[in-house]
Amino acid sequence: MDAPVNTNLLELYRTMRRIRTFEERVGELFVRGQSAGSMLHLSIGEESSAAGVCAAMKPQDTFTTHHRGHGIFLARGADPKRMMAEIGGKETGYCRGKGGSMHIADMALGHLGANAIVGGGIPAVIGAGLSSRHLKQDSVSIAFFGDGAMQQGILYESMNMASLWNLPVLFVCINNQYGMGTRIDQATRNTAFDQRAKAFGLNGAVVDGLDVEEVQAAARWLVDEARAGKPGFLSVEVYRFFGHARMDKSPYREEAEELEGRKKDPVLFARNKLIDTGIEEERILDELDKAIAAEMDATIDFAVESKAPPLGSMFKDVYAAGEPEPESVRARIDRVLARDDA
Amino acid sequence: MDAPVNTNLLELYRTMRRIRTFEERVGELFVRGQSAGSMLHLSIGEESSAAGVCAAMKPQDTFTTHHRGHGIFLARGADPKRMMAEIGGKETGYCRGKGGSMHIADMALGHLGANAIVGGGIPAVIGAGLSSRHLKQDSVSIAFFGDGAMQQGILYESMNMASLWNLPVLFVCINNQYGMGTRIDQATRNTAFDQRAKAFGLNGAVVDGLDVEEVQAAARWLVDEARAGKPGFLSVEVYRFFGHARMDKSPYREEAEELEGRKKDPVLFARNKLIDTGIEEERILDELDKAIAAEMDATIDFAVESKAPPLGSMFKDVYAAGEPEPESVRARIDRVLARDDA
Amino acid sequence: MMTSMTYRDALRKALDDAMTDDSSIVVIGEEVGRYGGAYGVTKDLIKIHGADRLIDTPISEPAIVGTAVGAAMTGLRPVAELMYIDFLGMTMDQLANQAAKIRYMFGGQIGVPMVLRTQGGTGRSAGAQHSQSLEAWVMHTPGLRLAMPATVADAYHLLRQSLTKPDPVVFIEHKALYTRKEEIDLDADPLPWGKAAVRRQGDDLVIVTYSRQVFYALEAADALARKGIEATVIDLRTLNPLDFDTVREHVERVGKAMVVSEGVMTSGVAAELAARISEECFDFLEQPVLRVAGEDIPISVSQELESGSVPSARMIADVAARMMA
Amino acid sequence: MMTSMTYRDALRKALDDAMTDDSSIVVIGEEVGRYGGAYGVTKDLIKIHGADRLIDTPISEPAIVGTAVGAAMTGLRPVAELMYIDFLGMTMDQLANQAAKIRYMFGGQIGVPMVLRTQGGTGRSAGAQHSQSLEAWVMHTPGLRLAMPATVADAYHLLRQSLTKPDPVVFIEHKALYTRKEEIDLDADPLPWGKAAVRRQGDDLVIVTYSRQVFYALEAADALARKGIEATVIDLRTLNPLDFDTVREHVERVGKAMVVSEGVMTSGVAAELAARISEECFDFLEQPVLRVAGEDIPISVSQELESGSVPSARMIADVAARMMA
Ligand SMILES: Cc1ncc(C[n+]2csc(CCOP(=O)(O)OP(=O)(O)O)c2C)c(N)n1
Ligand SMILES: Cc1ncc(C[n+]2csc(CCOP(=O)(O)OP(=O)(O)O)c2C)c(N)n1
Ligand SMILES: [Mg+2]
Ligand SMILES: [Mg+2]
Repeated sequence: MDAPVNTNLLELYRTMRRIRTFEERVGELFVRGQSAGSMLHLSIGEESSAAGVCAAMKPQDTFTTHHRGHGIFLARGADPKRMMAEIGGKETGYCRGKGGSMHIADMALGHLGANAIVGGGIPAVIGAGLSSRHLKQDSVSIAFFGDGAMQQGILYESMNMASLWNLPVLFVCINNQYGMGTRIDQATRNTAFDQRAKAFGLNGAVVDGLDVEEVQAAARWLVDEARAGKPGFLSVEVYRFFGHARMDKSPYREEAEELEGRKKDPVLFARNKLIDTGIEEERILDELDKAIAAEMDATIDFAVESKAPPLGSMFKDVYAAGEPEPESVRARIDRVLARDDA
Repeated sequence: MDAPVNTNLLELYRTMRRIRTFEERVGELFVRGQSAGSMLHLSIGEESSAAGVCAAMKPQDTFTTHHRGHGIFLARGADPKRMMAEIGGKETGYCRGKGGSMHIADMALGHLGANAIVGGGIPAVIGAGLSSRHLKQDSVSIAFFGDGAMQQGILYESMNMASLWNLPVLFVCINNQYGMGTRIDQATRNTAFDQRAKAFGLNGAVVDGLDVEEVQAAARWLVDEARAGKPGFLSVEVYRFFGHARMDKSPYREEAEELEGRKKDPVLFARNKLIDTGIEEERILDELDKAIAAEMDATIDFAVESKAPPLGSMFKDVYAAGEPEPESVRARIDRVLARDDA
Repeated sequence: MMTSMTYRDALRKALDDAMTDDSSIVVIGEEVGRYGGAYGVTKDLIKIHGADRLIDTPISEPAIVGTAVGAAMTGLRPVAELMYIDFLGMTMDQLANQAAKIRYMFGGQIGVPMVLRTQGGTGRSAGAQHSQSLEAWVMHTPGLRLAMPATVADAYHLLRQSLTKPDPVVFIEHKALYTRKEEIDLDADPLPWGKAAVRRQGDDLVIVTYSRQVFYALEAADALARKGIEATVIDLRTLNPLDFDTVREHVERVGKAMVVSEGVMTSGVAAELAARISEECFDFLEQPVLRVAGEDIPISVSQELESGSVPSARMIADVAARMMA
Repeated sequence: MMTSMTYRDALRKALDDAMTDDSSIVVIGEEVGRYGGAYGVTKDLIKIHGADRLIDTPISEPAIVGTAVGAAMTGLRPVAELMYIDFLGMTMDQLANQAAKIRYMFGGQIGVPMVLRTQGGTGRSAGAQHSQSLEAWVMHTPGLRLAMPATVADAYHLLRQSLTKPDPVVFIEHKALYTRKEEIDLDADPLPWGKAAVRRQGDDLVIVTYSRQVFYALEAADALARKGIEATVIDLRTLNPLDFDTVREHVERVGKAMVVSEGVMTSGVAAELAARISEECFDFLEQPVLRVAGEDIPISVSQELESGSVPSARMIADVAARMMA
């Protein structure tokens, strides 16, 4: 055990456990047919990337995520009830039920938005980096994305700009080894992704996601450097425990591989480390876990009991309030037919 | 003089001189107001990249170019008359006057097309590489582009595919130090571009474009490797002698820099080398140059005397012959008004 | 011989049969091989035709389309798959500036015989970035053919026909139709490419539509029939070429027309159809051509909001009934 | 005070004045700084406002637009410049899936107050990939405003107004207008945002158009006047919002309408305008609304073919005269 023992490991564990449990509840919501949307992507197995990186962020920092971003948002301090409501497509959700799991966002926490376009949220951090400098916000902006986005060209355009302009920006690849059914070595030849970042002049690191403290340490270095004007890239190596989306049974990978992969469990690893190093007793952790389970159970009830957005809200927020609004098809037809009658 | 003395240097010189002289004539055509199009990009100063790389190609090989591709096409064996006619927007041109300088192509010589979109022609070589393998064409496909395209994401997507699929493909960056008014170090931080290619698993090299034989040697290695299934990348370092387009006087760069840059003249360098190493006498080279001048003078006459495409050709070749064609706006209106009259 | 088949299976069979007949066909896209396609259209084709012809790609949409362009120019007949039409925005340069213009710009030297298969539309509460109907962008691009099958038979035949065309075809499936099953006779002669199908004939109103809205229009027509209103329903099948002759013939006969499209109303396909009918059938129209189309808003993930954003059988029937009032 | 100014200088002045008034405005794009813009619109602004606010970018269109989106969400008011509208195809994902939908998807939490400045159209024989008029793609995307100035005064005022809007505005200049000079009074009150301008009033025919075609329409109207035909010419100025009330008022008054757009005819802006007029003014129309628009073909580099591919004053006048015959 030569990873640095950090007194905040308990906090990191708590964050990871909350993510794990939340995601399990999201799966339940889906199975009960109460989530909005046919696609739900769970971050089970990847908790260390979310917890480790977010622990290195400051309140003023901003970020974008990919479609598998529940964990990151929770680690950043999201209210799991409002998250679950949004995933359920309810009015009480972060986006009033219009966005859902793949389009969750919260300006208060600097969450510039999840994205259903692989790579789509990456360049926004360049803009946020410009704002940070121009408006003296002292903020770092982080783009979180999957290994699949490593093959999207816009990532390299963004890396190049960050490097060229010395922006306070960090690119974080959560390398869970798969993009849908495609194992990473079926998508690219050289998976030492930090080489790409370095070739563009960024700081770059690859870290094993088993130990959240190592993730945090790497992130801290890179975030601090970014804040000082040297942007960076971090790839966190984890394993996607389950299917791509909730319904995917991963027929394209061997069970043996999955069993092996799931051994790389950052939540369990942190738990054992807490116990082994004497930071916390198992009994206390059991209680913590139970409290989290209860907290997360309540999110389902909240989501289920919340109201769906009213049909009329459909025409709201296409443009800012007070600006010319779209006319509904029905209203137009009514108008035309009424004239016709007249 | 420790570059390998190659007996085909004379041939390479001839190619480069033809390019230089052709481009000078293109400039004249433009000044005379007889070129089609407001944009004309000359490759003066870059002749070694065209001559060196094309000398490493086999007849079955294919390629795409950027907007500054006259030299490459000439080095590949194009008929300068048909080129000049195309640049003049004439019916006798390679594309019947519809394409012009930026959209010249010739399937007979494997020229899959120049492109007015920076980076736009790059991914086509991936497809050509697939065809080569699938149809056993034993061909290599080469994408030529400028340093500006090094910041277009599609290049990295393409490199990744080439590497992943072991395609017979080569990426050639003609690094003339500028993208319009932007010096390369104002567009990117790390100009050791081969590092990017290597990070994606390709062979990579950077070569000084002063000596065409060095370009050819590097290209030969990379083309041979590509043919054997290991794709590569080559950056040829040259200097853009004149403005971005014919009308650009490059106010954004110092005259001192230009004078220094133009010392890096691959045509002059090869000429001196031919004389210094005793391969050819100056007198003979003078005659060769004169013959080339005469050949290229004739291209202008050919272009100027050729006919513009007939107006009716406008509706041709949107789709293949025999397929449903677009109706002209006038024809439709005639039809509608005729019915109306009836 | 009559068989019962889903839209998905008909598409799969079209690819399978075409690949058997033409060894130059390769399929290029994300998850098209081992996974069998995000919507299962290429399921197990890799076992039949091999990994050399069902080429799983990285997530690089611009380069996927560009690869297809290059392959099509050099002897292959690629089928590029875009998992969602919503990703078109990443690829419009390769599609509209390259694929669509190459034959023309190069003076007719060469064509780009590729098919871009993709799927669009609402119906799976997939949210704003996975539910769009962007066919108007394609229809507005000269050089691109555009096929949008509604029926199972058309899923098969239009795809087979697309795979013989000398020019790029954008082939848009509808995500809500994959599981739709129909009795069909695949041996029967198909309608020619570029010909609209009159799915129902009636003398009171013509409904011109395509893709999933064909079924909504037919459902609406049934409801209208119960009120004594008889509608003609025209399924355009391909938007380029557009069989306006069939539309004209029926609109002139009937004198009333409605166009239906799931795409956003403004500047969309419905606008083109309405403009064209209004222009060409002016003297025969008793009423304005009405557009029933997608609202001018993004699609919500919420199911109610999603289905409220696009035409429904009920809305078509309502509007039609009011046109006849 | 009346001054004489070119379209280019009016745009430049609008940027300059707006940047002086609002320190959150930054310009991001290729060659916008040191070079002063490919068409000279930002010339020397870097000397006034500094390199921090006139940000020269690498050639990375998707990331340029994405950068503007992120900047707009975090407190800046970016003006992203796309050197040619033809590059829109590389950026439609960032524009249509991100910029246009963010306010909606996120439930109204935040907007994207950015301006995408670009230029389009024919007139410089710039070939198939540098001469397009792609405004229809934008107009078909809910969430994007769309301004297309024709006059020098509008170049100034519409850009100033765009730079106060809470939502993304696509601002399309016409490459053939940059050198156009007009006498204007920049201190006079501008028309409100979203209001069409009636550039000429006549009782025989209404021509609805925008951007460069406004001048062709006016030229045609002059020619028509010599034959005793008086046309109303409406300059839409913004396509979103669309001031249909003004169009309706005049079409109903006059009973005959033509729409003119440089964009490709099929499924283009002219289709939307024609459909809408046909639908809403049905009872007032004496004739079909005719579309005079770009041909359904790519643009050639050859000057004759290029100018033959899009409407001209002569063609407008011809068609108008025949409508009146
Ligand atoms: C541009 C784009 N292409 C394809 C998809 C379909 N898709 C959704 S998630 C996904 C895999 C992404 O893999 P990765 O980036 O590794 O993220 P992970 O799902 O593993 O978290 C794909 C192909 C998409 N949503 N967007
Ligand atoms: C996608 C795209 N962006 C911008 C342009 C405008 N443009 C034409 S050439 C050029 C510079 C290209 O530089 P480089 O790639 O180095 O080629 P060079 O001109 O130096 O040969 C630019 C920005 C374009 N044609 N296409
Ligand atoms: Mg992954
Ligand atoms: Mg260059």
